[in-house]
Amino acid sequence: MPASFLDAVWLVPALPLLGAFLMLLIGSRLSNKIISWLCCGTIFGSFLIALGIFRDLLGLPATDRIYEKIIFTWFPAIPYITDGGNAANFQIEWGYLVDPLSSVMILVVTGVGFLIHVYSIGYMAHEGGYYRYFGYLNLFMFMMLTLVLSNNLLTMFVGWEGVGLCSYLLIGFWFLKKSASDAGKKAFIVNRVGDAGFLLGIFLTITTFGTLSFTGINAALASDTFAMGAPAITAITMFLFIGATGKSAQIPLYVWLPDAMEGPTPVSALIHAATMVTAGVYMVARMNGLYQLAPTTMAVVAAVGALTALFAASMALVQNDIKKILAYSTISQLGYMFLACGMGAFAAGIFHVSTHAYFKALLFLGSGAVIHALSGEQDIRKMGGLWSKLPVTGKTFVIGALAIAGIFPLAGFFSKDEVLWRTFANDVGHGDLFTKILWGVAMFTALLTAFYMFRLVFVTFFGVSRVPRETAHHVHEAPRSMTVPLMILAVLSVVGGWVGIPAALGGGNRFEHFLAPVFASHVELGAAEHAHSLEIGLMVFSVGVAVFAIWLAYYFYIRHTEIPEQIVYRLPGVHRLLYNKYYVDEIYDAVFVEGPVLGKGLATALGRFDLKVIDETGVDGTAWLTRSISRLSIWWDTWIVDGAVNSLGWLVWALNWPARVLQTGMVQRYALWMATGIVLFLLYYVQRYILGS
Amino acid sequence: MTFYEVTFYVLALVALLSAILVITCRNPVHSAIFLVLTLLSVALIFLQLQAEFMAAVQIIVYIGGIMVLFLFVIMLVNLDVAVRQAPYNRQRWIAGFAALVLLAEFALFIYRGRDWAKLPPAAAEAVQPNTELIGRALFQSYILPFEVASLLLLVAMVGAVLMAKQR
Amino acid sequence: MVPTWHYLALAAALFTVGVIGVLTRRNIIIIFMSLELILNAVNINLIAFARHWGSVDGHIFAIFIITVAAAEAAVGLGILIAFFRNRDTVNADEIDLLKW
Amino acid sequence: MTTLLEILEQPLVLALIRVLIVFTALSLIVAYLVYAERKILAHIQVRLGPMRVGPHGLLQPIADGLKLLLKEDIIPEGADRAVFWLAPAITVLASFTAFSLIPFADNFYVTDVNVGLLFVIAISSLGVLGIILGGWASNSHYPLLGALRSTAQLVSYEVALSFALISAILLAGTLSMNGIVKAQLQQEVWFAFMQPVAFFILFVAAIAETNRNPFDLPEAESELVAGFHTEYSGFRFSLFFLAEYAAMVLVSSIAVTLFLGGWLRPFPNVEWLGFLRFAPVVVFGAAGTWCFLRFFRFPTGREWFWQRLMLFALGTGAAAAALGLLYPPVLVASQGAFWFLAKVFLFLYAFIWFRGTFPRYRFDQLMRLGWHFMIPVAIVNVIFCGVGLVLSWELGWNRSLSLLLASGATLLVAAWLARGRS
Repeated sequence: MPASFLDAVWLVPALPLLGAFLMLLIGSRLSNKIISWLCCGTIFGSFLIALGIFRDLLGLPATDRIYEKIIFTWFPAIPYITDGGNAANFQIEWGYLVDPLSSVMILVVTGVGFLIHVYSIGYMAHEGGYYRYFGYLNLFMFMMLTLVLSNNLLTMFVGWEGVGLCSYLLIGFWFLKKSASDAGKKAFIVNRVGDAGFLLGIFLTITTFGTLSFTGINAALASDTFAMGAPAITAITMFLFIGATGKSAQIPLYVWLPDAMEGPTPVSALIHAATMVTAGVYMVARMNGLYQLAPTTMAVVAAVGALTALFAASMALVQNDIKKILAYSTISQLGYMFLACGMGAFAAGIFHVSTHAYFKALLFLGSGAVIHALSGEQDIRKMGGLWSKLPVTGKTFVIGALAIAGIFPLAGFFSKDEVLWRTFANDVGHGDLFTKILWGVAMFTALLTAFYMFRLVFVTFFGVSRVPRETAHHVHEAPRSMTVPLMILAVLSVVGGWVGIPAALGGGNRFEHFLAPVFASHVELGAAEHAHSLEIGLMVFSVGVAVFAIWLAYYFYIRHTEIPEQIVYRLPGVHRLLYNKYYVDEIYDAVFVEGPVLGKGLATALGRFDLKVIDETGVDGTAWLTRSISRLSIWWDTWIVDGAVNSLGWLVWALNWPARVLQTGMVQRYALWMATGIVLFLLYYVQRYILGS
Repeated sequence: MTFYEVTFYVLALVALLSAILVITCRNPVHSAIFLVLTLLSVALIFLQLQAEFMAAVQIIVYIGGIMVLFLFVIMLVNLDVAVRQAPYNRQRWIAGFAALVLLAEFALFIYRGRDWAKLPPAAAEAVQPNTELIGRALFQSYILPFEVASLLLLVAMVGAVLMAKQR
Repeated sequence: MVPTWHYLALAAALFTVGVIGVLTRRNIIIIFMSLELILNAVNINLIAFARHWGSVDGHIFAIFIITVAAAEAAVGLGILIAFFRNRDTVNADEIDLLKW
Repeated sequence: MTTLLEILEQPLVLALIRVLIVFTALSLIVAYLVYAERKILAHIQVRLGPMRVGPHGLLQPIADGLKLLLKEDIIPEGADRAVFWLAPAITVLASFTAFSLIPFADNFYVTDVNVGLLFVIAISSLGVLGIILGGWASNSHYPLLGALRSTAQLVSYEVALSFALISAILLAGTLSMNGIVKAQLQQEVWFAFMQPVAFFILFVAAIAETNRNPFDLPEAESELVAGFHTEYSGFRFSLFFLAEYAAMVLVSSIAVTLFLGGWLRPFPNVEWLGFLRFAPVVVFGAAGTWCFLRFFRFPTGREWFWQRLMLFALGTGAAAAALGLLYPPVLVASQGAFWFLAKVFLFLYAFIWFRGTFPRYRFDQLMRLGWHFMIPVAIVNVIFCGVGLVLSWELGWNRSLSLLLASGATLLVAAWLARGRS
C-alpha cells in the first residue's frame, strides 16, 4: 500500500475491472463460491480504499482538498483555436480527480455496491449465468467509478456510456425473455438521445474553453471572462442537462426506467436506484460552476425536476407492480435532486443522492426479498399479511418507507427537508412566484410519496393475505446473505442523514461544509436570509404532511379497503390516465415510432436518403470509381508488368533450348548421348588410323 | 576341330543368344534366367582360359549373389504391370542404330587387329597355379586397390541397407 | 586353338547387346542386367588378354570389376526398391525428376 | 580297330564312366537315406516304420520312387510353365554336379581342379536359383513366401558356411578337395580337432543349408503347407525331393572331406591300429550273419516266400562281399570309399537324429542366429585362426597349441555374443 491512499486512487476502479476481466474470461470455469468471494472481494477492496481516501481527504485542510492523479495521456496535444480566439491545446489525460464530491460519491457507490453484491449472492444463487451476472456487475462498478472519479468530461463520458452498456446488459440479463431484451434495448435507445446531447455539450465545451478537465474549466471560469448567462454556457449546460435527463430518467426521457425493472432486482437496486441514475445529478453538480452562470438552465432544471417528481409520484399512486412503484418513486426522488440543483443547492442534491441511495437500495432489496419469498410474484394485489412471514424484510422495509417519507429523524427527513428548504429559501433569480410554485409542487410530491409508499407497505405486509395457496406454503425469509445487507442498509437509512443536520436543529450541517469547496459559487447567490424559526416550521409542516399521508394510506388500505375502488369507480378517467402512465409510452410510440412525420415518415425519408444518396450516389459511386481504377491497373498489370516478366521468361526459355534438349532428366537419354559421343570418338580413330592409312 | 574349339563356339553361341534374349524378354524373370545362362557360359569360357578362380568367383558372386538379389527384387516389385507395358522406350531406333554403329567400329578394329591377336603367345600353363598367383598379386602389388575395393563394398552395403530400409 | 580375337569378337558382341539393352529397355531391372552384360564382356576381354600375355593382372582387374558390379547391383537395386515404394513404377523413362 | 580297353582309356570316357557310377550310387544312397530316415524316426518314436514292402520294408524306397513317377503331374493355373519346368531341374543339377568334385577315395573322383572347393560352393549355390524360381513360378502365395524364406535362409547361412570352410582351407593351404584330405594325412590330424569352432559352425550351417530340422522353416508344414514346392507333384516333386537329400549327402561329404579326414581311415599313421583296415570285412560279415539269422527265424509259409528268398540273397551277397574283401588288393582298394561313406553316414544319422529330437525355430530367431551369432563367430574364428597360424609361422609357436588358443579366444567371443540369450 502506498503511503497515502490518494496515490492508490487508481486501484478503486482497477479492482472491479480486474474482477470483471476474470469473470468474463475464465468465469465459466469457476465455482459459484469462488466467483462470489472474488467479486465481492474486489468491491470490498475498493470500498476500503475509498474509506482510506476519505480519511486522507479529511486529514487535509479544507481549502486544498483536491487531488488529481493522471494515469496516462489519452489524446496527445492537438493545438487549435477556441471560439474565444485564444490558442488552446486539445489534450486529454486519463486522470482521476479526488475531491470531496467524488470521494463522497465513491464511498456511496462502493459501499452500497458492496452490500448489493453480497445480496446478489443469495438472490442469484439459483440463476444461470452466475459468472456473467457478477462480471457485468463488476464491470458496471468499474464504469461507475470511472464516471465519478474522472477528471474531465471525456473520461466521464466513457464511464457514462459504460454504465449505459452495463445497464443494458443487466436489464436484458434474462435475454431469453422478450420483454427483458426489449426493455434493455429501450433503455439503450432512449439513453442515446440524452447522450447525443451530452456529446454536443462536450463539443461545445471544447470549442468554448479549450479544455475538458474540470479543473481547467473552473480555472477558466475563475478568470471571469464569461458574463452571467452567456449564450455559449447556457447552450452547454442545456445540452449537458439533456444528457442528464437521459441518464437520470427525467422528463421527457424517463420512460426507460420503469421497463428497466425487468432486470434482476439487485440490479434495479444498484443501477436504477442507487448509483447510475444519479450520474446525471452528479454531473450537474460537477459542472455547477457552469450552471451557476446559466440562470435559464437552472430554471429549466428546477422546473423539469419538480415536474418529474410530481408526475412520477402521481403515476406511482396506482401501480400494482411492487418494483414499478419503486421505480416511479425513484424517478420522482431524482426529480427532487434536480430541483435542488436547479435551485443552486447542489450540496442538498448530493446529500439527497446519498441518503436516497441508502433507503431506495434498501427498499428495492426488500422488494427483492419479498419477490424471492413469493417465488417471483411482483403484483402487490397477490401479497399481503407478510409481516409475520418475513420479519426482517418487513421491519427493514418499513424503516426504508419511513425514511423516504421523510419522518424525523431518519435520513430521508434531513435530505428532503434540505431540498425543500433550499427550494423555499434560495433565490437564484427565478422570481419569487416560480420558486414558491416549485416549493408547493415539491411539498405535494412529498405528500404523494408518503402516501404511495405506505400504500405499498400496507398492501404488501399487512391486511389479509392474498397470497395464492400454492406459493403460500413455502413463503420463507431470505437467506442471511440477503438479510444482512438489508439490516445494514436499514441502519444507514436511519443514521445516514445525521451527517447533514441543518443549523436550525443545532447541527453543523457538516456535509454541506465538507462539499463547500467544490460548490464555491463563482457568482453571488442572493441567498435570502431567513429565520431558523421559519425553517423549523416548514420542517414540522412537512413531517405533518407525511404523517397525514401515512394515516391516509392506513385509512384507505387497512381500514376501509373499499374506498380505493370507489375512487376508481368515481373518477375512472383519472385512474385510467394515471394507470396508463399518461399514455406517454403510447404517445412516444405514436409520434417517434409509428408517427407519420417524426416516426415512420422520418424513418422512411432517412431510409430513402440513405438508400438513394448515400448508398447509390456515395458508396456505389465510390465503388464504381474504385472498380474502374482497378480495371485500369489490371490492364497495366497484365500487359505491362506481367508482360515484361513473361517476355523475360520467354526470352530465357527461348535462349536455353539447347540445354533443354540435352537435359531431359531421363537417364537413358544421357546414356544415349554418351554412346553417341563414344561412337563419334571412335569414328575419328577409324578415319585416322584405318581409312587414313 | 578339337573338342576344345567346339566347346568354345558352342559356349559363345549360347552366351550371345541368351544375352540377346535377356534384352528382348518382356518378363524380367525370364531375362534373369537367360542372364544366368549367359553368365554360366561366360564362366565356362573363363574355365577354358585357365582362369578357374575367376570362373568360380563369377559363379559364386554373379549367380549365387547378384542374380539371387535380382530375383528377390523382381519378386518384391510386382511385375505383372511391367509385363503388360511397352518394353522399349521412345529412343529405341536411334539407340539401336548407334549401338550397331558401335558394333561395326568394334568389328573393324578387331578385324584389323586379328593378325597380332591370332595365337596366344603365352604358354597354357603361364597362369598356373591360378589361385596362388592371383592371391600373391592381389595381396602384394594390388593390396591398396584391394583395400579400396573392400571399402567400396562396405559403403555399398551400408547405402543399400539404408535405401531399401522401410521408412 | 581358338585365336584371341574370337574372344574379343564375342566380348564386343556381348558389349553391344548390353548397350542396346541399356539404351532401349524401360524396365530398370533389365537395364541393370544389361549393365551386368557389359561388365561381363569387359571381363571376357580382360581374361582373354591375361591368357594372351600369360599374366594374372587381367584376373585382378576382373575381380575388381566384379566387386564393382556387386556394389552397383546392391546400391542400384536398393534405389530401385525405394523408388518403387514411392512411385509404384519401375520404368526408367518415368523418372525425370531429381526430387518429388 | 581299337580294343575296348583303349576306348576306356580315353579320359572323356573314363570321366563318363565315373560320372555314371557316382550318379547311380548317389541315387541309391539318397533312396535308402529316405528309408533310413523313416525307420530311424519310427524307432525314435517307438514305431516300426515301413515293414511290409520287402523284409523290414527294404523295398519301400523303390515302391515310393515308382509311385512318384506314376503320379499325375499337375501344373497349377497361371503358372509360368517354362520356369516351372526349369526350377527342379536346376536344383537337382546343382546338387548332383557338385559331387563331381568330391573325392570318394584316394583315386576315385570325377575331377579334381585346384579350386575344387570353390567350385563346390559355387555349384551348390546354384541350387538357390531353382528354389526361388520354383516358388515364383508356382504363381501361388505359399510357395512364394516359402521360396523367399528359403532363399534368405540359404544366402544367410552360406556366408557362415563359407567362412567355416575358409578356416579349414587356411590349415590345408590348398583349395583342391583331395589336397585338403592329403593335408590332413600329412598333418596327422583331422581339422575338426584343430578347428572345433569352425566344425561346429559348419555343422549348424549345413543343417540350415539343407533346410533340415530345426531349421526347416521353408517347408514348415504348420505355416507354409510345404514351402516352395507346395504346388509341385509327381516327378517334379520327386526331383526336389531328390535334390534335398542329395544336398544332405553333399554337405555331409564336404564336412567329412574338410574336417573328418575324407577317405582316410581313423589314425592312418598309427601302426598298431592297422587292424582297423579290416573293419569293412567285419561290417559285411556281421550284416551277412544277421541276414542268415533272420532267415532261419523267419516264419515259414508261402506268403513269406519272397521275403525269405530276399533275405537269403542279401545274406549271401554280404557274405560274398566279406570274403571278397579278404583278398588284400580289394581290401586296399575298398578302404577309402568305405571309410568315407561310413563318416558320411554318421553325419546323415546325426541329421535324422536331430529331426527326431529338436523343435523348430521361428524365422526371425533363425535369422538372428545366423546374422548376429554364426557369421560374426565365423569371421572372428577365421581372424583368430589366421593369427594363430602367423604366430606359429613367425614365432615358431606350437601350431596345434596356437590354433587351439585361437579357438579358445573365438569361444570367448562367442560366449560374449551369446550373452543374455539362453
